[in-house]
Amino acid sequence: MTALAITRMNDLFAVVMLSGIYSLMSAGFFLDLDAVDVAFTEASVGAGISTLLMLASLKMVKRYEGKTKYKPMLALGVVGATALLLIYGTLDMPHFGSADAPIHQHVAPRYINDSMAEVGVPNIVTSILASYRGYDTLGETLVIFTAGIGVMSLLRVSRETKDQQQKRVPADMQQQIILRIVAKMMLPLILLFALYVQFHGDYGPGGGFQAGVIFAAGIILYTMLFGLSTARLVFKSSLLQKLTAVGVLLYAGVGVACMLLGGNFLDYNVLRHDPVHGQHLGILLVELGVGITVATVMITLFFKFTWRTVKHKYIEQ
Amino acid sequence: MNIIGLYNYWIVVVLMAIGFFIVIAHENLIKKLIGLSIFQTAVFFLYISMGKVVGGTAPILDDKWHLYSNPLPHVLILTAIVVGISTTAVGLALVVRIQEAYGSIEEHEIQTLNAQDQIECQLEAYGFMKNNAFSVKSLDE
Amino acid sequence: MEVLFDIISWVCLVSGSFFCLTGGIGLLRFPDFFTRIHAASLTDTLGASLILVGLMFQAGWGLVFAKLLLILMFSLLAGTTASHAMAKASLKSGLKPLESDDAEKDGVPEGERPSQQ
Amino acid sequence: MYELTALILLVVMGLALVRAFLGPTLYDRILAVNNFGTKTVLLIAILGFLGGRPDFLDIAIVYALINFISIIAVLRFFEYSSKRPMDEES
Repeated sequence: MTALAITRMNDLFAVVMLSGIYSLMSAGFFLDLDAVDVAFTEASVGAGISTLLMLASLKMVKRYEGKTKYKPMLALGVVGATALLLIYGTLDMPHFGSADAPIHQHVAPRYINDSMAEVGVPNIVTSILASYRGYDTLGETLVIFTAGIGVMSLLRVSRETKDQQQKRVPADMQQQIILRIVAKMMLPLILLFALYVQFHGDYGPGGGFQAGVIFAAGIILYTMLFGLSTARLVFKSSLLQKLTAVGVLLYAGVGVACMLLGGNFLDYNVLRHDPVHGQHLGILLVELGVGITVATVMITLFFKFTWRTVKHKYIEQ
Repeated sequence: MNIIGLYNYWIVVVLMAIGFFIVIAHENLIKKLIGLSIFQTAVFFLYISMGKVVGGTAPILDDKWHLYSNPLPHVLILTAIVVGISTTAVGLALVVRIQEAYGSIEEHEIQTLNAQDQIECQLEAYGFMKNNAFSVKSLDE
Repeated sequence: MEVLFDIISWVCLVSGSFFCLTGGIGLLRFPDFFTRIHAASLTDTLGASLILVGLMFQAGWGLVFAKLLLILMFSLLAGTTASHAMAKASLKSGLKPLESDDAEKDGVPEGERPSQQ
Repeated sequence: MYELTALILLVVMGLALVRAFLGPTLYDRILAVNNFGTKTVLLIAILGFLGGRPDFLDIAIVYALINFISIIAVLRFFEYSSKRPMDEES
């Protein structure tokens, strides 16, 4: 696991492949440490989307890394010193896996023992994510939203290339007939599975973040095989932008609705007469909002990067 | 025993050191981003491994189990991963723009180009000619 | 019945892991890409499905069984398709299969065999 | 029994990893990554049974899916830039 990270040397492409493996491994590690939800997210995000984005941007830059100008010894020294200090710092830390570490004393018992009665959702991670720490998650969703806007404005493509792009028949994977057919067969399964993850997140691992990423991965698969212009017929950029905003608004709107009904912001108890039912409804809506935002932002990111690539190719020719 | 029980932190430290090293020692911007994400993963490991309880199971309630790992770090890291990918995406977008503007993503080349640009602008602002010896001298500074 | 299922699943698991192991060794030891993809993808398909079937026997009917079935379908579809695509892409990019010195030069079908699997 | 299978899978993952490091051509690396991913799927499934909670097979499904998608992405990447030589030494 650790040895892997060292050997990422010259060829950037190999580096990206290795970082894909690295991500898969770390997800396995998370699973081993009982963090199923985290493993889920890392698998879909780290191994999938980030590798895709890295590849898409690698298309546009040089593949090989240049010679490093400076001697790495100084850097090595600094890093070594930092590592030694950190290891010295860990000597006071609680042992791995010990149940009486300070982290397990404060709020975690409340979450573990009472969340079933208060929220009524078996998956504690979901209940903390959407209910106890709903503010945090709202903030995270906003961060993702902002990142989407940032990439949109950074990688803007002018109108003229767009028209030319629509005329161009995407001939990239035209030869791979088997691949196309199999992908077509798998696409509905993937989308169905994403919905399952979305709405089953209360009971098993999963939730809005993961479902959004899986949904986006399905769409990206389609885009890669059938061309960007085909996929854009379904997901127009105006639709994507609106949906991104709708997700965040849904999340915040649930909070405002709670306030209007007499509770605090994001206090789902008041949504229904029975507090537990209210919590259920609130978590479902909030996760839906997160899912919509994440899925649309991921699709937008991929579209923007691919579009940029197409533009580069067009200019080159 | 006292020392062995801390091995998870050491793994984290080693990973962190590798990521840190890549960030400061490599000049390629994409490599730097990957180093950054390794660093990020090290932090994730730190949190998750602190949440682990020996003999515990995943924090999804079930009648058969009574000891669960701490769910709080899982929540924090779950959102952190997704935010991490968004920041990486913004970083990559910046890299692409830099490539378009400078034709390179190596740090020192960009800096050289920047310095040249700046000096030329300054010289022009002060009314110097570009082709005399003075500008070459100030480039060396 | 229970014991019978256990025995069947053990046999499946052990033989599946044996196939995986041979595939891994082949992946490491074979001389060029096409022999490697041959070793890896054939054993991959068989080993993975055997292991999954073995787990299915352990799981019994239920949601877990359905999920295992889904994974099995997925790996059968995706794994074979991916190796086919890989072999095709590498052939198109000009990677020639290793040809033996004494035999007649028919390396291409050798390289494409995993894709037809 | 699960332990044995998991152990063997770990060994195979190690072998694939070595191939991914060595890999004279890029396609070897892609193949190794693909193989690694498949083995990870199996390992996740077995770990679920080993830990006594086989409800978490969703993760294995996601792995299989993501593996497929990333392999296709890589292949597509090379259909774009196939003018360049495929051998890595440079």
